[in-house]
Amino acid sequence: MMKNSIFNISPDRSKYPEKDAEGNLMVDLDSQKYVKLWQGPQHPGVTGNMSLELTISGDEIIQAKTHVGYLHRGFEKLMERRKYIQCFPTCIRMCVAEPDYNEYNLAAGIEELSGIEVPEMAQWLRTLVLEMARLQSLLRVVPGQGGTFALGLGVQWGVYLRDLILDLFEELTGGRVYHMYILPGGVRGLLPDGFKKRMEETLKKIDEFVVNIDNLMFSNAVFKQRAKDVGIIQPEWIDQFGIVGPNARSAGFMRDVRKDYPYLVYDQLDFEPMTMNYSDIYNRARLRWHDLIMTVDLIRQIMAKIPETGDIKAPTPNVLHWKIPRNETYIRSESSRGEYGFYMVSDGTDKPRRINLRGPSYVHAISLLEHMLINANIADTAAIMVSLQTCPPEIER
Amino acid sequence: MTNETNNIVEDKLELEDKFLAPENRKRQVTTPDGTIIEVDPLRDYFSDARPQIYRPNSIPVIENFLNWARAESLWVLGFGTGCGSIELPPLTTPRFDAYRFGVQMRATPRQSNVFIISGYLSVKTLKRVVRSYEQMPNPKYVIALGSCTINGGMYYDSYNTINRLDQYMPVDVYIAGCMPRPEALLAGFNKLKELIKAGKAEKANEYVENFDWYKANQKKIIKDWNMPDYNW
Amino acid sequence: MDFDLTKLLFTLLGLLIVLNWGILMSGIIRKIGARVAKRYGIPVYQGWIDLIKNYAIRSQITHGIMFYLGPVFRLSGGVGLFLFMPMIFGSEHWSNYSFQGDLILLMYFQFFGMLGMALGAGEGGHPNSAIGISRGLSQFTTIEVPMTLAVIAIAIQYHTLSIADIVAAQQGSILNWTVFTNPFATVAAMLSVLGAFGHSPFNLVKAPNEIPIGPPTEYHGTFLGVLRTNAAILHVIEAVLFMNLFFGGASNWFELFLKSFLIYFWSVFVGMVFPRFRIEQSVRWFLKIPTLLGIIAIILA
Amino acid sequence: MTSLKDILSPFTAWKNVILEPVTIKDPINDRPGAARYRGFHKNDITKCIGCGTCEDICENEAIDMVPVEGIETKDGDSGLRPKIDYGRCCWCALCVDVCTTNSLSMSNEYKWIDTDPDNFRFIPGVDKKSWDDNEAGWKKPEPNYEFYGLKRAEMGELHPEERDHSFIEFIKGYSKQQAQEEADRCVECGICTATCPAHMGIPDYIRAIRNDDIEEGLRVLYETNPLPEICGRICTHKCESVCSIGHKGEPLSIRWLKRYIADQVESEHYKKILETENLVKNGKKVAIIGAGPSGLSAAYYLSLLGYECTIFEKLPEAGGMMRYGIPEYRLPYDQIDKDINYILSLGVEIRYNVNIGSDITLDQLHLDYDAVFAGTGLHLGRSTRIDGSDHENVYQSIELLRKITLGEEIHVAEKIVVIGGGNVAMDITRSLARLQKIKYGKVQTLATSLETEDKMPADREEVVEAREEGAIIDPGWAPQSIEIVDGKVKGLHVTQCLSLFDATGAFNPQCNLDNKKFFEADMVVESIGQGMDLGYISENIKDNLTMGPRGRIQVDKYFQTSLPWLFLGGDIIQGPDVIHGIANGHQAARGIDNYLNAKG
Amino acid sequence: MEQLINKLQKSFKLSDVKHQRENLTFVTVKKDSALDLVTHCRDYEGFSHFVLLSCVDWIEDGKFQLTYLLNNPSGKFDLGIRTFISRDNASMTSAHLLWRQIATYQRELKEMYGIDFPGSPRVDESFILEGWDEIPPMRREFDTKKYSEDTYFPREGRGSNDPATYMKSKLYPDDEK
Repeated sequence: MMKNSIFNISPDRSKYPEKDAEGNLMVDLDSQKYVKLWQGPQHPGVTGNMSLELTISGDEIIQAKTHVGYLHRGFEKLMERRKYIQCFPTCIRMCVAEPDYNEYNLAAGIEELSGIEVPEMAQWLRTLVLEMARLQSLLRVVPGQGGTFALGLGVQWGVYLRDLILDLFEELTGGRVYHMYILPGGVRGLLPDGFKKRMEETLKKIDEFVVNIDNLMFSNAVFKQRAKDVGIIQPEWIDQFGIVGPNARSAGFMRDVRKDYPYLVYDQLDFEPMTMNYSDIYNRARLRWHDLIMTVDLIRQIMAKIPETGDIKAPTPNVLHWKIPRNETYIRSESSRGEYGFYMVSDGTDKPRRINLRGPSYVHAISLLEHMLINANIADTAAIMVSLQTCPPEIER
Repeated sequence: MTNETNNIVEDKLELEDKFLAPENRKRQVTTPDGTIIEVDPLRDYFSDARPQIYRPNSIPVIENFLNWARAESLWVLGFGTGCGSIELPPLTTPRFDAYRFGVQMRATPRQSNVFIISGYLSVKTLKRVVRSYEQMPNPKYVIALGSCTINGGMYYDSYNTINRLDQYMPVDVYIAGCMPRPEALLAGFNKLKELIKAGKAEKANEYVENFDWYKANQKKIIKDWNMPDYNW
Repeated sequence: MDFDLTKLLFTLLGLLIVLNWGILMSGIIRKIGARVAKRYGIPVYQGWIDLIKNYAIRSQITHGIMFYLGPVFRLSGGVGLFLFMPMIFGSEHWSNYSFQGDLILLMYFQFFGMLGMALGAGEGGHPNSAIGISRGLSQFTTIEVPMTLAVIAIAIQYHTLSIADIVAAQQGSILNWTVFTNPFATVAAMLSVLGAFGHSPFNLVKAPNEIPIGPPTEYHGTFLGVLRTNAAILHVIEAVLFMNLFFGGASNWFELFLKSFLIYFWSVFVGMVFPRFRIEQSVRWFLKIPTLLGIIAIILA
Repeated sequence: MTSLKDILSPFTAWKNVILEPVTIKDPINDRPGAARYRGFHKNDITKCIGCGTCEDICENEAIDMVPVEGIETKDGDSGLRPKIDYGRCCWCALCVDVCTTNSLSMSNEYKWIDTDPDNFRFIPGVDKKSWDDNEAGWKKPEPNYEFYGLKRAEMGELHPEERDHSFIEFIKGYSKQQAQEEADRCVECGICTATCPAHMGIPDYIRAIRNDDIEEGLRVLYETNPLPEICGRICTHKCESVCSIGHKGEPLSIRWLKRYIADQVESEHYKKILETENLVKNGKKVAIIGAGPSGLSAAYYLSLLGYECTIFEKLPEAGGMMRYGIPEYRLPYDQIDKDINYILSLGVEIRYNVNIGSDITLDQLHLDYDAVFAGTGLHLGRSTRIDGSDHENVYQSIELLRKITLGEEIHVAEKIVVIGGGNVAMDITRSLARLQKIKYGKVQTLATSLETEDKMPADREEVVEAREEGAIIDPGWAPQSIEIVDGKVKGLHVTQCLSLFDATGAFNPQCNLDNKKFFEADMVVESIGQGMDLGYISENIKDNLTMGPRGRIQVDKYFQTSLPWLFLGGDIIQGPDVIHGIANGHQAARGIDNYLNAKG
Repeated sequence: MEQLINKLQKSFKLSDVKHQRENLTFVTVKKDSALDLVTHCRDYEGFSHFVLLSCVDWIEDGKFQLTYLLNNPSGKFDLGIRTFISRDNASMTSAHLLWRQIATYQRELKEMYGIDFPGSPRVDESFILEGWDEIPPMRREFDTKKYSEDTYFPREGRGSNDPATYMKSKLYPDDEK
């Protein structure tokens, strides 16, 4: 990309480090050519609590390993010894950034396995909560991409606005971060009085933010230099690695569960997820910025179309001993990071036999990140990681 | 460190046992709760040197003044150990702006005074937390967030998370909640400031005094003691 | 030169003023920065508390003798700059130990602290500090290029290497300031200021979200206190240097405060809204536009 | 190459420097939680019944049920209160939503900072906290938001028009689906168990229904109650009155569920399921007087222990009050037979038409048997003793009912007034109403009682059903006199009854004499309680017995009288109630066993 | 979907076909042909997206159920391929060459269930746990609560009462049962 090759100091890595017969890198740390650099878990640049084991030569990474497990709480084990209703407080903590998708997936899975229809009002409210969750997550992530390049201003504004969304969450659901709003059969409350007005006020502020962040980040010469042509996802990797969501969309693949497998009331909403055909950090950030605008628009649509009132919960069996016959299913929903799926197996008792979370970060943060970091500059590691929007708790659960 | 080097260390140990300084030899220690445990300093302690007790300044006026400065300048280690770390960004951003109260985030344990244990600790993280905690200079303070640090919280029956933080490191302030809101965290900082100004936040010395007991507890659950081979 | 106690006392007093002004200045700047982020930010006096706190840290961990010396070198770099820097134009007492050709010495002292730091931080054994140092040195070298070019340009322009003389040459009218007489050199120098103050886009050296804190990552307590003391002095002194070279110096303390503040503020003004460059990008950048401007300045001079 | 816009536009961010920051000035005090915020717990300690449902649903085991000083354990209140460990809680508020009494709620307070980790435990409502009075905070969402059904599963019943002229059982009983639906509502708190005189394992057999394990259910039933078919129909279901679900909705129909289990099993399978095919006899003999619930219960449990039991029954068929006091439409005779036949099949001998005292004396029984249990019931009616109550057309309900069962002809007038508000009064009212319907084609029966409608001792559904069948229930009147003109009953004079009990709690009705009423009738039936007939106990025995208050014989907790071989139980000790009788019989069986074991 | 299953039925022995939704079907195949089926579906049936590899422990049958869930992005439907392997010395052919991410799944299964995938990259490295020397924790015989109580000593001083038993002890303490 750099035309003036005098300044291009990237060395040619096709020859060394040498590879052995099986194609593994031969990295001899004692040769003084390489340094092993650990990033994380105590590291401000790493998303969440995970760590990267980097082998670097100069400023360049020649080998990367993702280490996870710092947040492992054994959710899947814990849920196997909890009743279905008790799984809810547990499962929402599997991803702290957007807990609502856990709630929804588990509830939808239980409903599918035991054949419960959710009232329409509850469906709308669920859609609203899921979109709000996406919004608050994007408000952190979109400017967060600037944050990885030390452009902290956007993060400051974004986190403030996210807090306003959390206030609305608190009003609607009673919880600030962990909402516990979606339960099997329905949701836990109608919109409070004046909610639509306050939501619109907040959305106006976000509209303003969208413009500001465009000025600050996306029209920023330095940001462009840092983010363009770095951290490229090749289109052929999409299927090879199982990339989903915005990361796949930026490479030209339309992967959006809301469109592909419409759930809740998404078929009644008018939206078109964006795709791009060149996936570097800048485009991925830009795509998320477009997603942010789309989410704001979706929330406005929901606010306009949501019924005034209605049943919030279908009658369910007594939650204290709700048994589900032996069966299995896979439930997916579109989180801000991509397809978020629950593989659920019931065995006829009041406790699930197995609930397996398939989070997008599982592939993004491990196999894909390890692959993308090779030959990257160590200064870009945090940026690449954030641009994939990894979330460690959903990897290790 | 590879297994090979481990073995070498072990061999050395046997040879050099009698040449070791007394504080580095294997010995039996009585813990505060009365049980007797065996301690092998060379294998059990992370730090090169056993931590020391640093007594407060003997002149009350000076100590009070220094404590005032310590209280008003709380540098927090940026280590998100659990869910609670999601509430740290709001704390340092416009909504709550903890900077106003002298609370700042630092990226390295060496320069931090406050360790916020933001919720549950998996065993794997605990190892890093202990390491970071030991790297922090004296005086240091620990704020424990949420149920998980008090009695296991949600994860009381998990095989991979600890139940009681006070078994592994001394804690100054506990904040109830799952997770506590930023406001509660700010109130926690206020409480911590009170404690520091009153000279009651000497938990770092407490850690040293009961070092063997804490180490025994840590050792009981952290089975893999290998750390990256440089001092990070 | 005879030993002059009065001069020494005034110099020390000046150092004290500069130190406190440095702390206050960064406090004000941080407060302004916080405003941009829509918050109130730290109290302006937070810098002093932090400093006291750092000196109040009880335990010091050492990684060897050079580890001790690092901050000392760094401080002596800062104090050295101060010692040879005429502060107030025309004042007998506040011109410190400036002399003919002090400009060259100052250029050296700018580098001195960095080198000391390199030695000390290298001893720390932490890979982050090693990476930070190597980046710091390479970036600093490239910062020096336009800076030196600009200095050479004005040295040619004013036919002197004495800062006091350069300041003197700019007196009279505001139009006599180098900024107007030699705009290219000024721009080149002002761009290198961005790097010298270590704000983004040129703060990769300390990049917290990559190599936490960079070189000083292992420093704590008193060491950090020394480093912070030095930073406060250095920020003022560098600002004063540019003030003397390009903005007509200061004839009283108030003028000094104002001008140094504005020069320092310039770096924050840019740094606040731009992300940081990668090291090779910043090197490339410095070697391009500012260097070009510096060369133009020399040619014009 | 970068455009100028890319360099300049970021600087627009500096416009914020002149704007007021958005920071909250005093976040610690200025930010109460939202109106729905799930903050710290509150508990309305007077509403809470300590059912422990919150403990069951808490996935963190954060809640302990602990005794609290000043709160007594009583029927319908376990005396326990939830103690919450904030070292466990995750503020999901499932405990609030599941709370059976809506006593548990949350405040919007969220700050609790402490240096001692052991302090984070408290009993909401008991340990005073600053947030106890916070109005805001999470409450259970309303309406249509429940974790369990509040409505009973619908029970098939005969329509009033179908049933008002016949004595066919009109409650159809649950189908499997209905039973499971109903059983599903149970929260397994076990509050009911203590209130049930027989302490039946109610949650256990309900769980058996849910699991569709009828055999297990039957086993649980027979642990404490050998007459499930009967109890499943006519039990006074005190358990339902304390059912924790009843605080928010309709209590579980525990009685019908019991009946469901018994209905499902054919009598020939009982022995196999209950593993009573090979009982080992121990050679000791016990005589039981009266084949009522207590006698049958005692006989059953004694048989299980190996005793040889002989029941002496005065009437031609077994069942006592259950058969002779309860009309057939509520308790069909074949169901009584089913339960009794099973008990008899265990080797219990029964001798009908034997009158103790005249046919065989109690002393004789003492000599012939190792122990004697008497559960003779209350077969004498009580009279109001008002003017005219000695007229021949003034009847005792208990007599009429007995006659109906025996198939004797009874006098059914065109207009009838029943005095009494209990279940027996309803039984006779409805029986007479049916007979009137058969005889005259229309119902003109009226029942009145001292108690006002809300305090009537009869079961609510009895009153409702009686009305459905055409009877008039007009409660709250004190009978004054029966008007008799020309030797014929013309009606009943009543005055409004203001209160039944005086300040000391003694029975002392106060009437408003100005508010009078006259019920026309050709026939009056008194149904205000029953008395016992202890005539079979000879004087020499009676002299040796210690008497308790209200003319009853004193017994210990094993229903053993001061004569160690004589045990008394059932209605004569506890008052009229089937389930008490069963419980007494069971307990007496234990007492007899203890006594005989000690005797050797 | 039906058509596809019928087609696959010809070359593979599918059992237990369950159409869970119109776009989700589960089938069971023998252990030996499982990966053949997965490969076939990837190469010829358009199932280019690999969703997940999961394991279910049917301890009562002595079997692990491995589920390969494949997705056809263009047809928009999923196929879950189940296969059962023995719990003792559990082992399965590695599929890491089919999709890059499978290696991670296999690492996790090795650690959490003790299922061996010979040849899978880094399969023996610890993935999530560190220094774990108990039986693999996701196996159902591993009692996490007991382990937690033994290892992490919960805070003392707790104790609860069952309402029914407590009422019994208070109201009729002498009653035997």
